[in-house]
Amino acid sequence: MIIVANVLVGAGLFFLVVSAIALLIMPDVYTRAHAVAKSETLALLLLFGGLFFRPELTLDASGLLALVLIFSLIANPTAIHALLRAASRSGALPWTVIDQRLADEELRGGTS
Amino acid sequence: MMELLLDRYIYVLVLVLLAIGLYGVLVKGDLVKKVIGLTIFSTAIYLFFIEGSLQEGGTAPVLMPDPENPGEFLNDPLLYVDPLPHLLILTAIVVGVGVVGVALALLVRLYRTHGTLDEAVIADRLAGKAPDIPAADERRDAFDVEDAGDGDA
Amino acid sequence: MIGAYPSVVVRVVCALLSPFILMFGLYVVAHGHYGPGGGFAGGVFIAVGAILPRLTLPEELAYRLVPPAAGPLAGGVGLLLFLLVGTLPLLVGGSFLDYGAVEIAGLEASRVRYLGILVVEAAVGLAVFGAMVLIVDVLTGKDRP
Amino acid sequence: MIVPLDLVLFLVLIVTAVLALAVKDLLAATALLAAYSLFAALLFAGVLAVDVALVEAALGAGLTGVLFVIAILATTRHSSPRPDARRRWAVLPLIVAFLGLMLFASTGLPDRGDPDAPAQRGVSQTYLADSYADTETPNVVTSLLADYRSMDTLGETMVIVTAALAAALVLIRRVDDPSDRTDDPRDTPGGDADLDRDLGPADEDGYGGRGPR
Repeated sequence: MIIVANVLVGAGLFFLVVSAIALLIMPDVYTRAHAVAKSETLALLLLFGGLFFRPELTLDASGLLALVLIFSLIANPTAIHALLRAASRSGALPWTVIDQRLADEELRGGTS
Repeated sequence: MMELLLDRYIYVLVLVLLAIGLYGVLVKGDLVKKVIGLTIFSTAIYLFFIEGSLQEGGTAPVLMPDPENPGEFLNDPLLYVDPLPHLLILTAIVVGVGVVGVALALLVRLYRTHGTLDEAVIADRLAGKAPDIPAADERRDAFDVEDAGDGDA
Repeated sequence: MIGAYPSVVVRVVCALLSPFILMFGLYVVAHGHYGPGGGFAGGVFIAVGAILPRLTLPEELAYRLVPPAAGPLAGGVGLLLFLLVGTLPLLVGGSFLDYGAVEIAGLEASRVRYLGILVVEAAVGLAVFGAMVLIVDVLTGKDRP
Repeated sequence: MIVPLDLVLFLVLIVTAVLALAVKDLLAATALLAAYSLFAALLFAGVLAVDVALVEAALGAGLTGVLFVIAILATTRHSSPRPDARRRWAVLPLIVAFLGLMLFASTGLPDRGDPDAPAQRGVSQTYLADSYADTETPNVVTSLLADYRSMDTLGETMVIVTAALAAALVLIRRVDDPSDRTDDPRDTPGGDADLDRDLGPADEDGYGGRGPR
């Protein structure tokens, strides 16, 4: 029981770390939100799933936990949708490969 | 000296927060920034009070059931942190939000009559030094809502 | 700034969530005796449940859920309820806000104080709800007839 | 060992406070202020003030942000910097003096978490010991709020309702008030029928506010 809980919580923490890294290394707001939305929702699911298996959890506490999980799973993607929509409307352009290539060429031209 | 700092470092940090809030209230020229500084200042005060309520070895001030005789609760004061600052800060937070609401209402009112939130400009205008009120299209510079589409519904 | 949010996802989710937020606020008000919560926190949650439709749904729909008159009305009713509960012990010879002085047949004094706390929490929750909704209504400029 | 986490949270708190005062975009400042309140709520929960943490998370991080965003939408998004060097140099010594005075005063305060501090030996011991016998309420904060110190709560409730009414008094206006120079589009009838409420560009020389859908 406790092994299952620990494995699930560990997996959830792993995905949280992955989303944090993605937040740092991704080039623009869309890719960042894409990475964070998915991995963080999954991490939430795994974390709460792990907490359900903790032996010290009473019945009504696990009910509250399930409610929190359901509402987080609904609200998290919605919030990211609204955020990205606002970003798009306020003119944030998506990063493209051409940008990267141009930047590379400029860098190469500058150094050689 | 080091001993003292290790025991009291929380006071130093709270004081730094207080200084930041005070700086925002006194120096910033923008009125919204002043309200933000006020919020930071008051939150630092809440933190100071709550840190003062901490008691080594205590838990949250919700009485725990007595394991020996069911139906009774453990009421030894040494088991719990001090609940009185919690009450005071609980009400202070709500009143603080009321204060922020009044301040923002005053800001909106000032903006409607003066067209700016710059404290120096408003003070000059009230003193009669800068009588001109900017034209209407200068006022809503940030939100070009005129040609807005109807979204992606 | 009130009106329908132009994204259908946000509209639907907010419309679905707001009744649950209201219900959670009521739970927090009623559960204040046994855990964290009480009038202030519960009142804020109920106010959030009323403010969320105002920010996302079409105006008439949001106002059908919580009309704009609810703000000042709830604030006044909450304050009045608090004062009434406070004055009740005065009539039977107790002091102001001392609920234990009221004698209800079959109930001990501690039980009466328990009930008094419940009523006072509900009154505080109503007042906070009304105040927050009124502030938001006034700031969005939709309070005038 | 809770102390290092405490320290880290406090440092994050200081950084967010500085950033909230430093950024030019007021909406970003509001978001940073909400983050600041959320970290403060975490700190409250860390020192076992659960009621305060709940209220701070709901009010400080939630509703205050909503109020700020509504006010910024009704006014302007750009902070007007107006760097006033003279005032800054007049105020900074004041703040330093304030800090020094408070640091000096804080040496007289008891240690953190000291069970023998004078505040711990006061009336709250009586409240904790008698709460269940008097009111059948396990949550001592609630019984304090609504029973032992209900006069205080009555005053606070009155203050909140009065604050809301004061905000209404400031902003409610007559339709034919000539002193009201309002010409923003929200006040013209029918002007906001299909108003798209997304915000304009954060900087004037950005992409012109029309990104790809």
